[in-house]
Amino acid sequence: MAKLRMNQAIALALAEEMERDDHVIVLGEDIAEAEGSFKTSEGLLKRFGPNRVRDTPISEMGFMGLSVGAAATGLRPVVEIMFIEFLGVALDQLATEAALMHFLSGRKLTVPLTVRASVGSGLGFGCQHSQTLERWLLGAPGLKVAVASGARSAYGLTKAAVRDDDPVVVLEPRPLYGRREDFEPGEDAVISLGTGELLAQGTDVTIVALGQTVATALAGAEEAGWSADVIDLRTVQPWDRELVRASVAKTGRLVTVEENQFTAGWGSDVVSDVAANCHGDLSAPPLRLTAPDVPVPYGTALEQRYLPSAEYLADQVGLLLKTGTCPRPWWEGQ
Amino acid sequence: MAKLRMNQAIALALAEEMERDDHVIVLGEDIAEAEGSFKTSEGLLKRFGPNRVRDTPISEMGFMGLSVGAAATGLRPVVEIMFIEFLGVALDQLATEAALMHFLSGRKLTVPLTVRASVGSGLGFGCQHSQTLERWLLGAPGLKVAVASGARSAYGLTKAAVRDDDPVVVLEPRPLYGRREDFEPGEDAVISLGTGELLAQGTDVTIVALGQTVATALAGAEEAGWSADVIDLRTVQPWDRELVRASVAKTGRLVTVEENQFTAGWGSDVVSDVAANCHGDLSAPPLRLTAPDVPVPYGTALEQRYLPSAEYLADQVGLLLKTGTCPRPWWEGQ
Amino acid sequence: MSVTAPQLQSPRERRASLQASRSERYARMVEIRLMEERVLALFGEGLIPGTTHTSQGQEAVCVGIAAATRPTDTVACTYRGHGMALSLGVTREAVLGEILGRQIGCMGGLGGSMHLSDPRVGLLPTFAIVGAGIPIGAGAALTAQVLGNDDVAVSVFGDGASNIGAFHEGLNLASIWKLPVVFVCENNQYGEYTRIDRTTPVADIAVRAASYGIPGEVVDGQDIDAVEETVGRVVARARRGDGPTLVEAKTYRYAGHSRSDKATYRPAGELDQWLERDPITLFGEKLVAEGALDRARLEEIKAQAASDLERTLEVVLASPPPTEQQMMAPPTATGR
Amino acid sequence: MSVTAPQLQSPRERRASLQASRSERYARMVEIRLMEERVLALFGEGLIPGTTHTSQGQEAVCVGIAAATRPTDTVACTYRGHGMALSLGVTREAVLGEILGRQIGCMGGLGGSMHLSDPRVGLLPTFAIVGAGIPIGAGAALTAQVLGNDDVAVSVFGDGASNIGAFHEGLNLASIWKLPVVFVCENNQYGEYTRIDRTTPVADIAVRAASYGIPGEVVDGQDIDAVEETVGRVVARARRGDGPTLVEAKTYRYAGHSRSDKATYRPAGELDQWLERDPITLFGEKLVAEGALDRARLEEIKAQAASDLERTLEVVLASPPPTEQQMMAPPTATGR
Ligand SMILES: Cc1ncc(C[n+]2csc(CCOP(=O)(O)OP(=O)(O)O)c2C)c(N)n1
Ligand SMILES: Cc1ncc(C[n+]2csc(CCOP(=O)(O)OP(=O)(O)O)c2C)c(N)n1
Ligand SMILES: [Mg+2]
Ligand SMILES: [Mg+2]
Repeated sequence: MAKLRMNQAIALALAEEMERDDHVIVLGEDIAEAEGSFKTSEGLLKRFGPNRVRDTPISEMGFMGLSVGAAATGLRPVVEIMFIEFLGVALDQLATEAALMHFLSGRKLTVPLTVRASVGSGLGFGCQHSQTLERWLLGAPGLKVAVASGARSAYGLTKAAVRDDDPVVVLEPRPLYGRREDFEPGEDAVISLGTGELLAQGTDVTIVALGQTVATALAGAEEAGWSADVIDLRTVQPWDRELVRASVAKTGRLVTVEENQFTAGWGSDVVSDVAANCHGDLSAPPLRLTAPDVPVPYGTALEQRYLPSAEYLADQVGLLLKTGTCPRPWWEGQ
Repeated sequence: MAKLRMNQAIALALAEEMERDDHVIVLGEDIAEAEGSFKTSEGLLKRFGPNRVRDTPISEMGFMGLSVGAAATGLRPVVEIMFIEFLGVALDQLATEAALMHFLSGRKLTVPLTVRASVGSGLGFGCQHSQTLERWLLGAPGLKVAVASGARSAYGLTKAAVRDDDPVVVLEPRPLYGRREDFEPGEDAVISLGTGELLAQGTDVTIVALGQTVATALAGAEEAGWSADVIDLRTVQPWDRELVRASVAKTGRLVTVEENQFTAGWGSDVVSDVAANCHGDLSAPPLRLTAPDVPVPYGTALEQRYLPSAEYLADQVGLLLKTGTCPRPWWEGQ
Repeated sequence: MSVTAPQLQSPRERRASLQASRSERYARMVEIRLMEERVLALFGEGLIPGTTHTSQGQEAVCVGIAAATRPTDTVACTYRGHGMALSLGVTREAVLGEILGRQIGCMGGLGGSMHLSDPRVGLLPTFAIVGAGIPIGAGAALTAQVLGNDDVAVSVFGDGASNIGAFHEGLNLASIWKLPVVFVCENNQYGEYTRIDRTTPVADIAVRAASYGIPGEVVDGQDIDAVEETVGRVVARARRGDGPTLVEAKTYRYAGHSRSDKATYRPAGELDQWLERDPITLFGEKLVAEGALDRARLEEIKAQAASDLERTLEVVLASPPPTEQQMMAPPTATGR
Repeated sequence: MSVTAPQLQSPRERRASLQASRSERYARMVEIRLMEERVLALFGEGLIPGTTHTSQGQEAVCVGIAAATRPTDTVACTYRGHGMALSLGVTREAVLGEILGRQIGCMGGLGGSMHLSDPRVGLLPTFAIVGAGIPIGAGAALTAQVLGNDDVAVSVFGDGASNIGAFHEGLNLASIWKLPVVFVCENNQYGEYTRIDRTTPVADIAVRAASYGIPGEVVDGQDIDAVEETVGRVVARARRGDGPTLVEAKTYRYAGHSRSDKATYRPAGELDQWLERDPITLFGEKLVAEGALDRARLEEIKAQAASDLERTLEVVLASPPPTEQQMMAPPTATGR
């Protein structure tokens, strides 16, 4: 067992995969000498040298493109995008080139590319450095998207991503980098991409969470007067439809807890699948708990108001159970 | 009344708005001398001159950025992105800069920017020139997204976009450029952004369509043994929740017809809203009709198989009504 | 006679006084220096959320640009923009208030350290995405060109930003359209923790101007007069309709990249070398040599700036953080 | 004795024969010319979906590059890639079949005219997004560098692409890492319907190499020997580990930008001027002058190419379009 911070778990996963396969390289801004803005590549330069661990210029389109080309010709690059927003200058290379290259090569080339990016709010970085933005990637055929919810899943997802023969994006919620979790590293900790995890079992409601909101969901469910299946989706593309449907078939109720704004969050896709496939099972309407449709505010106090909290979750689910209808979100009470 | 092709309707709307307000400029690749790859700026250079009608280099990030800056300082630029996929090299300027600039200026600056882009399949352009990709923009606070379904709505949405004080993206389905529609141009044809339109009325089901699929929905509903409210959503962000909910309250059933792939299409958000807000009204599960989760194929024959057709719509809705459950999509029968 | 009482001045007045008076420029540089040092201290005390990027050592560049332009000109600059905002005339309360996330801040405390702005003195919201402001600044020049007025725009960015696509596209567009824009690269030798020579294969970023058929100039960024002269000259060129210029100001940031960065990646002695050419000291000595000010006056200015800063901080700390209602205001101008 | 029976050759063999024999290069140029003309005709007949971009007039560039590289090298090129694919050795059936959307095409007819590829001869799927292939090609060079072999990569793109951000970032990265990559700009004077000088403020794109501290060379793109010599020399330089080069090949596309474009935007007489330096005629004359081939042989080669093309077309037209099942295969390698 190891008690690691999430950034240490990521660095460990990268080191192990680099050790295991010398085609794995890592690159990004300030990831080599400085060991990453969030210290997620600690020790890698020293251990694997500058040929495989490279600091890049501020050229996301360029080094993402290089990585796509390297992946298609034999390497397994791991690219760091420091904040997910910076994908806005590199999206073409990921969503249009990397995602489609296997298909476009007549299925002859593979693109074993891993893209890591920090995401999320809670540290007070302001509206352009606090989003999760998985929505930019959802629906892109050819692309997989995973989201870590702590050291253990970050470790398991990172290793799975590096080993996967397709482009995989692993999103890392920033506030979790410094948080420790006890877990057993090693082969058994590798997570099968596309599978969610049932973290708590209950009878009243299925709560589906992702990334940072997994802790919110667990905390909200803990003290409540109801009991819940709590699912860490782990991979948001493709996502574990079977696990969610099976749980809803049992509980009859679905709640998603999302860090993103309300409109068109990943939870809409989950709700829409469940609405179509579990219609007869649903004893209450599906409920999405999200942030409001405004930019992420600066400052950690308002940010906490902005994000769905464990208390809010407990209250909203309580209302759902009591009334059998969706309670209005807090901002509509205004 | 005028019987115009959609590209003519767009050129007319632009010309009228340029006439009305000399702060309106248009720019993009080959839009001036060549009058647009799809002839959507016919006559503009001749009429308004090279100061206001500008051919750009192949620099989407650059000219989108210029337009954001111009919009923030007093102009009303209309930018053409020839194929929506090219936004992949310019997304930062639209989704992160333009969308947030009003907010970031302490609400002092406005960004009256219009971005026009051609979208969609049906002309055989292959997988990187055939997507709709509105999903890249959904959920971005500060951004409005409209989709034309023919000459009339293209005209009305384009004029509304140019007049709007916020960044608005107007998506234009390519196969419709050459199609004629009779309508009355002028002030009354301007569409209020955010409002959908009820194009047909019925009792059995609410069909929500967007862009190209509006014609599919109308055609599918015409000969069927059931009757439908057919809604052209027109603006997909923000979308007309009231109109859709009211219709579903009446019909008890919801079907979305989407050109995009299945996962995380705009219809998921519509379904999710309806599932939450019309739970008691729904006499059948909501159904999404989309393309499958694979890249758009080359060639018009397979493309027709790929897209939801009017016949498919008629059949699927028929099954929904008959069985009270969601029929499986055609590709799951395989 | 006190130097000024800037807290009573409007942004436009602050700008005008800076443009009119060399001693005011000196005072502004001091104001920036003290504010930045205080910002770092406040960050250490936990009073600043997230991150903050300070510009000690680079004061001559921003004050020089402000002196060489007018408030109807537009400036696009970066997250390292506290100094630029103060230079252009934004009040200390608006700047420090925003950094501290208070309602008195220029965007009500909802934006933060990376997002300062004031349209009244031409400052676009400072850009947190590297390179984004380069074409956006040029867009303001497009407005001037289309409307036929003689305003210009200045796009300010770092050395690291010269490796991003938006730089290339922005300069090329400005050149072919002969836009009235000046591109100022603040080459402070580092992009985050990485020395410029590890990411950029040319010694002078100014040589990249040749790719766009425009003039490129290198200027001593520690000499405010040189910055003002160079920027003023190429701004005048742009105003005349003769097109854009790329100016590279060689400078140095004394502090780390952001928040608590101690900048241990810098070679020993490098900071000391730059400190020998401190822009405030250089300018102060020059003013004394010219007989414009005496040493006592320099000290007075510093004392005044220090006490002004204390007063500003008091005012700012008395201002509340933004409310939930302010956060919930729609992000669109139309409210939809 | 027939020239070759290329339909029987594998892509590797087609590549080897081209590299070994000057007359085979001539034959390949003729093959490309005839194929492109036929493609335009087929487009006119409605047999080609969507759009197609042909390269008549530019044959010396692609054949020259193929001659100067080896099949383990990687080539990233554009939607205007039919000629490059044929040059590198991809079979006529695979190329024409893909353009016509048939199962015999190199990606089974699901990709189309803009997306040709064959990893066996180093051709990455050709790029439909302007500039995208520039850094991706450099990525193949990164692979060679990391693995320590001496393969090189060639990124081929148009004049218009030199104004996009990916060009800037790709060349800069290649320079600082000294990657074994050669950037070849096919300057055919137009980006779509717009002359290069209206979008690009420098007469030679090659001068942009200076921004990245790498050599830039201009070569006559109508002279295959010049192309082969120049590309060969800088490929050798890259193979030695001496880093990237930017090569600008001045050339011309005889046809319009795509599909039915009649190129009426070109000044009268321009096409005729370029036709006077037709790369196939020039090379043919040279081979005759050298005594390598006689005129009759040139005609034989053309006749052979024409009949080969007819046979290819028959084979391709007999191949069905892809099936629904083929379309539905998962786009991922892992099937998830
Ligand atoms: C597109 C993008 N990539 C990366 C970053 C993270 N980042 C913020 S500042 C910075 C360094 C910028 O260096 P430079 O341009 O020299 O400006 P300086 O900070 O030195 O003023 C980086 C990499 C960003 N904000 N945007
Ligand atoms: C990012 C992007 N913008 C625009 C286009 C549309 N487009 C396709 S080809 C082309 C012209 C390219 O010109 P050039 O680079 O000179 O290559 P050429 O076609 O002349 O070979 C354009 C604008 C595109 N495919 N990708
Ligand atoms: Mg710097
Ligand atoms: Mg060209």
